[in-house]
Amino acid sequence: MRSKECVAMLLAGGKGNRLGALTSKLAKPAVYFGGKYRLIDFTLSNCTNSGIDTVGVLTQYHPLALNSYIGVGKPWDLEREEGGVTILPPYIKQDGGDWYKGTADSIYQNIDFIEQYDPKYVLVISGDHIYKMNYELMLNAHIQKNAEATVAAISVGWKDASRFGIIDTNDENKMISFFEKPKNPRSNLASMGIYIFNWGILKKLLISDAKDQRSSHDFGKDIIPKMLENGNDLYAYSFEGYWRDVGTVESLWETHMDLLKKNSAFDLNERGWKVYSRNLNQPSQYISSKAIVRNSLVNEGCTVFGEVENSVLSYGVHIEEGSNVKDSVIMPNVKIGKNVKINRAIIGEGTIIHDHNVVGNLEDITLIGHREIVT
Amino acid sequence: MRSKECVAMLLAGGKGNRLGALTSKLAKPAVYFGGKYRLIDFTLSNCTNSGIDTVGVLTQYHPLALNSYIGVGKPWDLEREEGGVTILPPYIKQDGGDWYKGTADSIYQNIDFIEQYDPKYVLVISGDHIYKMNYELMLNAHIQKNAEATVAAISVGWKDASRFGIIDTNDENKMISFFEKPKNPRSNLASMGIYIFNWGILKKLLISDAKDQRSSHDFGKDIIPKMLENGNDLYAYSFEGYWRDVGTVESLWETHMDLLKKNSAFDLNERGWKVYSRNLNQPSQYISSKAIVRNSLVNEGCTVFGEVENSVLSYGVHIEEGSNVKDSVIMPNVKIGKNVKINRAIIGEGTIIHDHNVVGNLEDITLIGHREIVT
Amino acid sequence: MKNVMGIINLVNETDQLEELTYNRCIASTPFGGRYRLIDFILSSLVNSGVQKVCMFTQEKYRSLMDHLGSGREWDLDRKQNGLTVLPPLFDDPDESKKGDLYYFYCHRDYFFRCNEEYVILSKSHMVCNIDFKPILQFHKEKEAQITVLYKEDKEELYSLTRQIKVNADQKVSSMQGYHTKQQSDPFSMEMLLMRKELFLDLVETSIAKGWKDFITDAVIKNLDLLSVYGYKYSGYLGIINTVQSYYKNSMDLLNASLFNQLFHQSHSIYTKTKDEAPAAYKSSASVLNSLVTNGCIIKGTVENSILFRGIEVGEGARLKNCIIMPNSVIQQNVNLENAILDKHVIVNMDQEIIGDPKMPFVAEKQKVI
Amino acid sequence: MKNVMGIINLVNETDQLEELTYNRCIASTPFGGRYRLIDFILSSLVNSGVQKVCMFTQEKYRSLMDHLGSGREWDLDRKQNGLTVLPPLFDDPDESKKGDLYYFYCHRDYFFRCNEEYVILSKSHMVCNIDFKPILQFHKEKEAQITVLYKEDKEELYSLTRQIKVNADQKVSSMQGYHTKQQSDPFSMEMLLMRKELFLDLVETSIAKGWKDFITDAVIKNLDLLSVYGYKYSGYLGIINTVQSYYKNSMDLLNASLFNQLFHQSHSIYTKTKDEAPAAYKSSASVLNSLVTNGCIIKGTVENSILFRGIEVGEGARLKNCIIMPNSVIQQNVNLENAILDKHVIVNMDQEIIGDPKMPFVAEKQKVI
Repeated sequence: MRSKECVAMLLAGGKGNRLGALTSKLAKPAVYFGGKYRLIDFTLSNCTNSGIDTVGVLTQYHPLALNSYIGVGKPWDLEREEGGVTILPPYIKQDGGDWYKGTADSIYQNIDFIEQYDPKYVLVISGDHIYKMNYELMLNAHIQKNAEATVAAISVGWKDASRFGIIDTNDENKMISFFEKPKNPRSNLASMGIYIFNWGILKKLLISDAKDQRSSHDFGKDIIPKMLENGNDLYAYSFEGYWRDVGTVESLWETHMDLLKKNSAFDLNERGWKVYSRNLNQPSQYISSKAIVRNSLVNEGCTVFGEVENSVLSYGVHIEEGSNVKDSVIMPNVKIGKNVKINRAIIGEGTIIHDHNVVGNLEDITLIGHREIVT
Repeated sequence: MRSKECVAMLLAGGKGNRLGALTSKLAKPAVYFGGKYRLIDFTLSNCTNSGIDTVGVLTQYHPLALNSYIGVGKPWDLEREEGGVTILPPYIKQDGGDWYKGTADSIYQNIDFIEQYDPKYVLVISGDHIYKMNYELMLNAHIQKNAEATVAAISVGWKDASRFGIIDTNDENKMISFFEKPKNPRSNLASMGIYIFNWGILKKLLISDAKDQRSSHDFGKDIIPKMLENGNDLYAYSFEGYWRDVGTVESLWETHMDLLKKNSAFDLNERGWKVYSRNLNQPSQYISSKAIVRNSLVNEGCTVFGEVENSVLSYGVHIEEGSNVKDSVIMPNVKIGKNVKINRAIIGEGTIIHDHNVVGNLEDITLIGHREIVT
Repeated sequence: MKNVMGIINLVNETDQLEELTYNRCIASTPFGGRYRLIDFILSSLVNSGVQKVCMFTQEKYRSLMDHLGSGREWDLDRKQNGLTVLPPLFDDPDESKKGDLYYFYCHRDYFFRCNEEYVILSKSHMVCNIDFKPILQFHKEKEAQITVLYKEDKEELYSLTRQIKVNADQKVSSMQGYHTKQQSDPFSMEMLLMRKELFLDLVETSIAKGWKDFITDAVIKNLDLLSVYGYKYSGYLGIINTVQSYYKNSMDLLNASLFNQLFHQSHSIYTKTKDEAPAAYKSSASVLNSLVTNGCIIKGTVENSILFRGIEVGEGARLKNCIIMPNSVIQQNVNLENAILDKHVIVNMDQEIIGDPKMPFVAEKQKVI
Repeated sequence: MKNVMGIINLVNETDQLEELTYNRCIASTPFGGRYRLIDFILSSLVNSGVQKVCMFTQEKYRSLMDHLGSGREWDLDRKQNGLTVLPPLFDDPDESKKGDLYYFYCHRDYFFRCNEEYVILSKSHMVCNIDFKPILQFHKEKEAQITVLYKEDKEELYSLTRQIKVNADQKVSSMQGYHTKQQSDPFSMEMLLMRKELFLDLVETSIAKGWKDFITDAVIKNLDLLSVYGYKYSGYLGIINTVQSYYKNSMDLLNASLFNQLFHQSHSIYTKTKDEAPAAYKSSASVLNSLVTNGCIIKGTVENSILFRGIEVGEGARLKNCIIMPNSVIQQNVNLENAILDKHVIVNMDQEIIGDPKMPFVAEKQKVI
């Protein structure tokens, strides 16, 4: 086995409780996004586009769809003879089994996996963020600063700052303090949950953290604060592009609406930065002579007889005559009957909405789960 | 998703305690066999050669090597657009996670996986047996008998019968009784742990078994006896080829020695029944002008300067001058120094044996684990 | 269908597709928004349960090879069975004049190594989504030696077909040469089911007689000696071997019911997939009665048209009755009617091209207008 | 090495391999028990970190395509980068007489689309396991325009090579045509590193001058104008372009230290793998100083020989100084010395063939003796 400079560990085990019905039997990174993708596509494509070819994916919550989806990583060009994608579920050892107790614990339990590649650096990323980031540039900054850990950070609005891990740095981007969800944030520089560690140091920390009964075994809550305490050299890496954590129904909807904005900050058609996903065999979309489709993203396999405005349609969506879909996100294989009105809603995979229904209102985002039938 | 007539569920979660050091950090189905293979290759190749293209592999004990090895099943021609191989680890659901508590429980927890394919039949097999069997013929017998379950069975010596699940049948192969490891066996027809069930019936049984607090959730101990009790139509399917359960160090060694017998009952070179495995990039084996190799199987990547007799060498084994390896099984990348004598031994992967050592005796089979150094 | 193998014969396919096939064979001609013609027969075979397919190629097959790759998309990338391409074995181009029989004959070793009992012989220019299982059933019931698929169609086809006469007992009494179809006579779909043994026998004896073409010679000249039955196919069928038939059959897909017959059956048509974003309809877009594929960015007006993947339609541009192949660019205020643009064509701003509705304007690959 | 792409040029390779290349190109000639010649340069490039390789093919490349498949075994089956085969773009065989420069020229569009800064140009007949990283380093340090790899070898090579003269400051002062090497002069490995821009420049200007061959014309005729440096390679090298050199270099592999130099480095040589059981040495087998590959079943005596995969050696058979390619069968009591058998050859019982040690007996593919 050739050694790898940097191995990525992708955290994909989260339950995603705040996505409600969308994640009742589905891992959050497998949630559909943007008419064609699943959330994890963005992070995996970042790896590919950054030249990172060894990715461990840590799963434990309802992983069936996610595991089948990822396979050996072919769609993301991550099917490699050495390295590539490896799914890492919790497992039983000689002395019994443990579920992953936290983000840090999941890496701790897979030290053997990482050691196979004898890497200098480990990149820790999450499978539920929407962004395009060249991790190679971050790694270069990490190396140049001679850092022991580097945390990617983005400026957020001051009013939102207390929802994030907030980083305070000196002029050279060196971290002075880090507070998880502070009531009175000292800065508006938020951690994006993307870390590069020197593997030698991280390994030691993980082993000692695993023994620490009081630890919650979390990178943000435990590992980073311990490193600051120990006087390790931590740096922030400022990121200035589009980045969203789609952890709630509202943010999932808003991020979709961002895609539809004129001159959207997030371009799915960017040449040189493809977002890869598993392709399905669906025919071209059929837009009938009575349909109106405006300011929308529509995937293959859709048949549209009604009106679609400012919305995103995943594959296999069927919309009959007289219906109107506005400001909404429609997931795969949803069937919408005649004279249905849908407004500001997210409709889960395979749901059927019969004729004359009205879904959604102007106040909130309405969520209908997977495989429901609205009669 | 097209429906599949028959889905195979391959049990690969066992600890294999009786293989000692070989399985201290390795799932039993991943143990090396026959100089080139891992145990699971034989069962996976059986699936391919029987035309079964959908296989769920149930893992939970130290699965890293096994999962990486299986990948998406390319080496076994099981990388398919629909179906193919899927690794099924235990996982966390909305209400928490459960490890697999028994063979039946592992299938129960993956009912969703099976339901995707809407199969008529489910084939249950194990990943640690050495045999060649056309499951299609067994399925044909199952269908022809109009059975609800069929159990593959083989005649064993009467003295061994009490180590197996013993089946008593009538003239038409219908099962009358089944006793797990009986003290006084009624017949010498042993269950091979290979089952075909009608999925509809099995599903109901699994659901009720899961609720049964007293059940050990095992096919042999619980499901088959319950079916007999319920009056279901169970049939035995007689198998007459070579079959070995390599559960102990002794049986692992003996099965290797069987391969070396003149007119061996188990032919690895059989045209029309290839045993597939993941191939490694190793050069041809180099046999020096001082070497003697007789009645042995040798894999690519070996370099032999000493004597090898009646032994099996896996890839990358190096044997120096003056050494003698007899009646032994040498696993990958073992390095054997000069003037070493090895007799009736199994040497684990990556172990190094320095000059002048003597390993093994005429009484027992000597086992040296993986990555040891014998100085 | 495990004992049936598919043979796709691309040798001497009747080709009047003109500009569209200057640099490719019929089999690799783009069709229906995201497919190539080969996808239809290949998917039909796979969906019917055929696990082994061989393909006889003749010329201009480089883009076809690119498209097929390892056969993975059709689930034919296998160690056992799968897709095998059998190119001409001879170097002398004169030998190719000997016809498809000679191609088959040169590769007879390949067939000897196959265990399948039956073969389905077909060409690539039939657009359809067929289940062959009932045809095998029919073949066995009739105890036929050869079963030929045929179709009756009242509409004008604009394509070249082979007329066929089928008796009341479904026996084939005559088959003709290729002609432009005018009447509502039944015509052959050029798909034949027979035992592999008979196929090889016919190849060998026909070669010995100096014959060239499997259907024209080996089948038609032996029609009296063989029991040849006709199986009437009633699903969607497009026959593509002239520019006019290409255009008409493409436009037919804009009829939702025909579109559904072809694509929204229980079995999909497989093709090579690309990584393209969902189609983006901008606020100025107006799209009516059209097929649109991923990677398109539409700002203009599109009517009765088929857009392959990655097409840009600029603001103020108008497309009507057009077929635009992958990665072409229609700039602002272009007006295009009754046109077929091959791949990578660029139509500069303000251009206007109006083709004839019967004989559309065709732009070759990579043309800049 | 992300900014370096590999170009493997199979056009007009000097080929005196006779029977061994009647139906294949040099690049796909089996070598070393389980490889084909192409594997060595391809693995060297990949192991050096090159992620994009293109290959110019000329003729007899069908078996090469089978071998390479999607490039998966070399980890070159990629969406981004990976392996691209660039076949001749012209149909007129006369145009191929224009030389490799014309092949490069026809595909210049391909290079324009590549972002890499450097190219490594090579052929396929060099057996080696090279790390190109230090060569790029050398190229930059010398501020060379072109770096040519060369080697000095005291032994007789039996192959055709191009002599090269390198000054004390490592500048190349002359390069000759192909000759059988007799003396210990340094010779070119026909591997060149340069900026892609310079490569394309040389192609374009040389075509304009009516030149044909990249090295003979574009490099050698410009030797005064360009700063060409020589990098001396000291690892294992086999040059295979005559039957004699094929035989000698094969036999050299039976020297354990040369074998280890080529194969047991930190980097593997990749090849297409097959599903064969481990080699079976039966109780009557006697094997000395030989390379043996999986799938072999040995009952006889094998000495100083190379057995590719799937060879059967019957009881009482004796092989000495032989090279036996895949799936050949040596029946009982055959006596074979100094012979090369191509794939699928069968030698019937009791036959005896003794070739000349300098000019071995060669049996063509599928021959029955």
